Amino acid sequence: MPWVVMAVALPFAGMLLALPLGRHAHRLAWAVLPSGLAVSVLLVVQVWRGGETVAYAIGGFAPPLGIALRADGLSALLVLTTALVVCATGLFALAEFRPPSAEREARASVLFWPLLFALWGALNAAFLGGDLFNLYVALELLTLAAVPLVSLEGKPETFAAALRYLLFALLGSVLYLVGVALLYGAYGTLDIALLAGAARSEPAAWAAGALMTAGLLAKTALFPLHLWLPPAHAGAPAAASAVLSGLVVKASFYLLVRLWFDALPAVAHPEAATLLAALGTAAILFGSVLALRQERLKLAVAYSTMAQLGYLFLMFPLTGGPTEAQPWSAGAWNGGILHAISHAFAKSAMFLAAGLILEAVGHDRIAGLGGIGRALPMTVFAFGLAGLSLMGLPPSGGFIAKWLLVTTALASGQWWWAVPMLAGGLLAAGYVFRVLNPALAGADEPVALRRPVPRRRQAIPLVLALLSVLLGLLPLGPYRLLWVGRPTAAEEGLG
Amino acid sequence: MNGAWLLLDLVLVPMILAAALCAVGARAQFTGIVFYIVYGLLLALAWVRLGAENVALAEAAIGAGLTGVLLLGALARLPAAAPAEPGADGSPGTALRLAAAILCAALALGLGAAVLALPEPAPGLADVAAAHLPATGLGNPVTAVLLVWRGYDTLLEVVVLLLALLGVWSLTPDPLWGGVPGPRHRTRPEGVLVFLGRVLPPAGLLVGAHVFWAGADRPGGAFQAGTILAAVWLLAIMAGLTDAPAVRGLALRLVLVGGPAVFLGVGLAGLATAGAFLGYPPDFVKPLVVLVEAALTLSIAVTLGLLVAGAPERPPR
Amino acid sequence: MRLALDLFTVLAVSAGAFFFLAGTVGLLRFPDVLTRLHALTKADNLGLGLIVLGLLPRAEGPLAALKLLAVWLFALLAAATVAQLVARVALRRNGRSPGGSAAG
Amino acid sequence: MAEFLVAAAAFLLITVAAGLVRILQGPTAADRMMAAQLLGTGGIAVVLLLAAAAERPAAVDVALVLALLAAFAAVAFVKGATSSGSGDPELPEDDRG
Amino acid sequence: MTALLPLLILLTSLVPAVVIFFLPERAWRMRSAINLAGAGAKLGLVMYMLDRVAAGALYEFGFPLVAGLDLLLRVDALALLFVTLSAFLWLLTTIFAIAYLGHGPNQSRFFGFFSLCVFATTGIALSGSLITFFVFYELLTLSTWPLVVHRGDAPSLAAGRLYLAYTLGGSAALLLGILWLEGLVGPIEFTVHGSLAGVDPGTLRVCFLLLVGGLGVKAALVPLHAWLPTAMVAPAPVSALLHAVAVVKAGAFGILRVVFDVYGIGLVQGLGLGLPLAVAASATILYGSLRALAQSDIKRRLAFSTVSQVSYIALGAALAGPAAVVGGLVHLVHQGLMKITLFFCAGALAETLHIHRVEELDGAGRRMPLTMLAFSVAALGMIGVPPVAGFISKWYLGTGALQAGQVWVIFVLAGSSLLNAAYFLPLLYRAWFLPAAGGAAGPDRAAAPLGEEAEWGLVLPPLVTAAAALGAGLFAAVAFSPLGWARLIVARDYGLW
Amino acid sequence: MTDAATLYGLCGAALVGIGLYGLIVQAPLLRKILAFNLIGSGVFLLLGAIAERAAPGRGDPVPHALIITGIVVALSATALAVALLLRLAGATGRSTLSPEPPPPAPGERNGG
Repeated sequence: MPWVVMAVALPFAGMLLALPLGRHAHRLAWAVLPSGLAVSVLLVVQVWRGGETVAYAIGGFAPPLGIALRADGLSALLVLTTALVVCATGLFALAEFRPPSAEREARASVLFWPLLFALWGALNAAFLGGDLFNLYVALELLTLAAVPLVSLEGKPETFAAALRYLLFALLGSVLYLVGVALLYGAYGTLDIALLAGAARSEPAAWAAGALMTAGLLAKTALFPLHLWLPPAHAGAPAAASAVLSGLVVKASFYLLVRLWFDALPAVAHPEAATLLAALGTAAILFGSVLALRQERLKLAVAYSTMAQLGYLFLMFPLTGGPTEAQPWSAGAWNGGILHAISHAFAKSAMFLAAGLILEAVGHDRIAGLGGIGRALPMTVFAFGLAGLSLMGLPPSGGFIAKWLLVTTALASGQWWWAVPMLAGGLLAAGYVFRVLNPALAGADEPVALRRPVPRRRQAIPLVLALLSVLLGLLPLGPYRLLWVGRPTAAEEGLG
Repeated sequence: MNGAWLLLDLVLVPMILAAALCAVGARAQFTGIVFYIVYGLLLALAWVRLGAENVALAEAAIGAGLTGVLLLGALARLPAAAPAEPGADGSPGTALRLAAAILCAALALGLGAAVLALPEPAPGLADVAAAHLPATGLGNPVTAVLLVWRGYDTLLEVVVLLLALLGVWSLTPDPLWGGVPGPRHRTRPEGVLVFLGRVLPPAGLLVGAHVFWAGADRPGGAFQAGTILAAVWLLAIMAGLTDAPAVRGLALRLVLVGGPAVFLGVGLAGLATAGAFLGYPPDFVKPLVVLVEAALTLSIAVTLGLLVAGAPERPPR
Repeated sequence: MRLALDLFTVLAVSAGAFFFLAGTVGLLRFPDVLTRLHALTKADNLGLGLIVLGLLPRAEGPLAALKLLAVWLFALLAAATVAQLVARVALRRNGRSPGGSAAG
Repeated sequence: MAEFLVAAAAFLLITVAAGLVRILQGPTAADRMMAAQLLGTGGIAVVLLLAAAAERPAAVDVALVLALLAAFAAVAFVKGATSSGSGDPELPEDDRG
Repeated sequence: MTALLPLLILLTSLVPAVVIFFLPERAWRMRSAINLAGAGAKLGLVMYMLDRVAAGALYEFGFPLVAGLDLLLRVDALALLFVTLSAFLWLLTTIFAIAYLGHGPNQSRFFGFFSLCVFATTGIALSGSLITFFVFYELLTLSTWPLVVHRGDAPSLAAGRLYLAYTLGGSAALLLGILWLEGLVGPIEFTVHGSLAGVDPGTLRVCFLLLVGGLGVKAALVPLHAWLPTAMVAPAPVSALLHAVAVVKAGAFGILRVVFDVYGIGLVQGLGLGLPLAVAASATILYGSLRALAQSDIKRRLAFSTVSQVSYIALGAALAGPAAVVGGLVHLVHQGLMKITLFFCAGALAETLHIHRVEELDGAGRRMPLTMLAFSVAALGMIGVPPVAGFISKWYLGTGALQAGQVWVIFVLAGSSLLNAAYFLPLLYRAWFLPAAGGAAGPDRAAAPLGEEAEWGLVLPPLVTAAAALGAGLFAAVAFSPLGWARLIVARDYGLW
Repeated sequence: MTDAATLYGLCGAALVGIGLYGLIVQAPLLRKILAFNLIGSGVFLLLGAIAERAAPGRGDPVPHALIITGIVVALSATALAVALLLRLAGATGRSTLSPEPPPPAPGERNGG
């Protein structure tokens, strides 16, 4: 069974089924979520066992005429991460998006499920696609699934956020498409593997690379193109925010990695990598400071996403370098990817926790959350655990990731990148503890819960947070998986 | 030969650019939209000029047709805004405009330079496609690309279309969920609009069928046909001859997902019959493609029509 | 025969182009909306008709010729109805733009 | 012959290009809409001429679609010009002025 | 199996932590039982290993995380010194805490983090490499914070914020230092006692500053100490934990590891880093004592006393002479025993007699004789009165200073002892020789078997630790005394004696 | 014929620039949406030129197929954007995104 295909086809089949099912759509979750997870696990096993990139020519037509799906370690890992986060979010959302009564169907509860499944399919399509244009379609799919989720609750202020998000995303994908056109014009193929062999350092490739990068940056919300992210991610329903912040922004980042490390390593210029990292650094500092200043929990978490995304971009100048300077192989590359994954778990946990708090208390003003730790201990604990990963403190996945990045920075003599990374960790501690501090406040500020939250729901963010922490204790598995089909540029560096 | 064509190009390209500039720069939004409609038409001409009839058909139906109607309809329903003064409504001041202009000019120039620097001879897949075309039994290489070689793209694309519709529906106010999109159109019973609404849809059906049927071997195909059908359907709705369907209907939803579902089903069946997802058994390429296209045409027509009709705004009947 | 047909095409197309030119001049020169409308619809439909006529001999077969005629018919239909409707809008509203945006 | 047809197409384009000026100048919305209509008809003629010149009969289908949908935008405009946005200018109560 | 022993020791506190988190609030007995079982099991394991390590055994357990990052647990003699202390004190603190908190709120959270804290401390003690040390060091920071803010009132929250700001800042410096060094020489293990030869001296000095600066926050080196007195708002068992068992000790222990095992004593001296560290430690000793003198709140006075006393450990390491090193090492244990006694007593006083300030101590000796007895022993030890343990430390430090030719240190020690006396003796005087101000206590108390004393759970632990402090001084010459063990470390592992 | 391809390619490049300018500078959202469509069609023209370069006279079918896919995707996005705009205008009366949007207040949930 070609698991690469099933990973894409299954969620879309779910989406197509969900619409006619109407008010019964939520029942479909019990079928689609576990089977999708199973497919992802099988894909990982297949890649792990095979030890090499799984390539699949769709329809039996090999590139350049046809489209290939490719699953190397990185894609498989991200597919699995996606499956875990989506499953957790789906289970979480079961309580939120079910029809209010047996006869009538309600808007949000009908639409959430097809949108979630489509988002899942789009993510998998983005992670597995081997064709640049196909990835464009996948990106659009992602956008069109994500934007309605932002405004699913129908609150007026989310319409503006969703629209802003949509415009940024559309601009991003159209810039990406310009690059795709130029690459086709220059090399007559859109297949990443074939391009890697053909691309040379020449004007068309430069222009394509620059435009695609700019477009993907807009979608990844890298500073200074971040304006859309906080209102969109903060305004969405918790389950949607979790997927948006944890996964969706990673897809465009992933494509950026694919573009630079797989398709166009010959075109990459060290200065461009430095520029990306400089923007990432600015995002870390700026986003963290903004997160510190937010009055509302969900906005703080959203700004933290902006900051955490910054770390990912440090991998561009830090990969490679003289191998004798680092005793391990491709430290920064692995570090960046691990960061993306642990952030996916941590951030979705945080948003789900924030959603529970909002649901239980009725507001999410940080100042008004005194004593919430007594009322929702598991949720606050999950928030704190996830915060651990964001701060990059041991023993979390975020720590290992940051450790790899900082060590590489120091070992390759680019110590200046290490300082903002560590500073970002401190700032993250600032905004995490700013929430935890009042949450642990004593009984003199009793919080009245509007409604009790069952432990079952509280457990979901906790599990996600634990995953992000466990990633720090057992990173060798993912680490070895990352080895499979790793691009040479990940070891030798860009440019 | 070349001289006349060059003359045409030298007229057409400036016109396109002028229309685009006016569409962006016109002071009134309405004017901008009219320019955009004209721009779509001119682009269709450009596609004919470039020998891309498949694209020209799509552009004629979508760019000059549906998009224009979409924008005009939106403008009519937006609250009357004060005449836009630069800076008054959050639009940037002169300095920013200048900076933006410089940035965009630089981008356009850079892009132009990249176009000029594209390698000679130009690489492409035309020959590869021509070599593989006979195996499909299809005559139209673009259809072969869309449904056979890059069928995966197209599958995702129809999902995009459906997803956009779900997105539009997601904007329904909660009490109206399951209701009917757009207003109920009223017309004078014997008026011009009704006449138009009576005459054009049958003709459109005919043209749509023709474009769909031609698609396998000559320019045309599911998207173009679907768009034409959607347009005449909308025309009939606007002429008050029929009403948009309620979003709640199961039949409607089945039609909507039918196209993508058939495509996905055929694709998955390909795993068994052709050994590959979205593969076709060698002797059945054309019939299967036509089957998929038929299902797609219907779904696309309904989806596009409802997309333009917008979110439900009347309670379900 | 072929020369004659070509000549016919040239004449008809030229005539059609002339009517388009006339329509445009009318569009630019005539004083108010309704007269401009008049000039326009009459002239360009005639122009298109002549061009279709001129191209008919070059059609590949009866079906293609029929298609050409259909094009003209559709265009006529559109022009006639649109002129009627737009004229009504123009008459009623004395030149105010729809959609809340001011003219200009 | 093809050259003539292409040249005629170019000439037609130049003539209808004047319509662009009318759209810009207005002054009324009806003017703009009608100018667009002129461009539409001209465009159809150009497509027919090009189809004949390049001997690509498929292009006639493009003209067919353009002609079929020529009234489409104008109907939307007319609809938008009525007071409810869904009426008919031929119905007396739908006068927005 | 024996390779897993270090892991087993860790688990004896990790497992209770995890289990307790999920216990319902009302499961008081169950929680206490698990706590005590864990602490007892740990003590037993430690005793067994003490015997084995003395005989020359070395336990190691490695766990690779990623290339270049192994979690490495090693039980050498120095590790065991610290682990024994924390295991022993953990047991007593647990008993004390169970009694102290009674049936207060949020106990599952409290004891969960409490055990986690000990888990982290054990990890610190057993760390075999610098990065492992860091992992547990951070874990300690995080698991202590909920304890500091346990009361949840405004001062606690403020103290928590200050604590985090200091310790996380210190961690960042520490991490930067670690990664910088490891970037130059690869993973640093504690086995080789210094492997940095060949690295540019300037870099080494900067890294030393980063490392010691980072560790100095927890070790409360002036001027990085401000969090410690503020954190006194936490419940008494937490203070005991912070000052004697875990946090401050972890910082001091880290400095020992850096000086002994990362740089090596020779390199530290060679780089000229010993003297500045000694000066910094001396300054802290004097400054802490002076500030303690000015405090009228008993717990704050004790806190500043900690600031002062912990720096003896760093001082010993910095002086580098064998005797001084022994003095520093042994003070790690001695200070722990004495200071925990003092905090236990302060907690008991506050809990039963509501005594918080120095002037309220009048007559406390007669009302709570057992508690005040323990308090007195520990206070005298702090001053350095023989035969209590503190005397031994100071003696060795003084000798070491002379060996190293740093005569001025003698004056520091003497001055410090005078100051210690100046701020402890008034307490004893008030408690024993002044009459109680507020008349007799309530009748219900007077009738209790212990008189006005607190319940057994609050009395027994300080008595035991006071006895231990006394014993450590009296039987210093025995092989398994703290002193004997410190000499074993210095002689066998570092070859100094 | 190659000249024509270059000409239309340059035209596409210019359209991208024009559209981007409109997207940045114009405040009314409807115009932004329109400008986005201009950029899109500029890219399609670019692709068309590339198709023409690759196979003068008959055109490379692959870019043509890509353009058709792109046109449909652009229309989908436009429709969603327009619907969002109408809903925004209906709910708040705004048809622009003011430069500093008030942060959304995820306050009282009023049920899915």
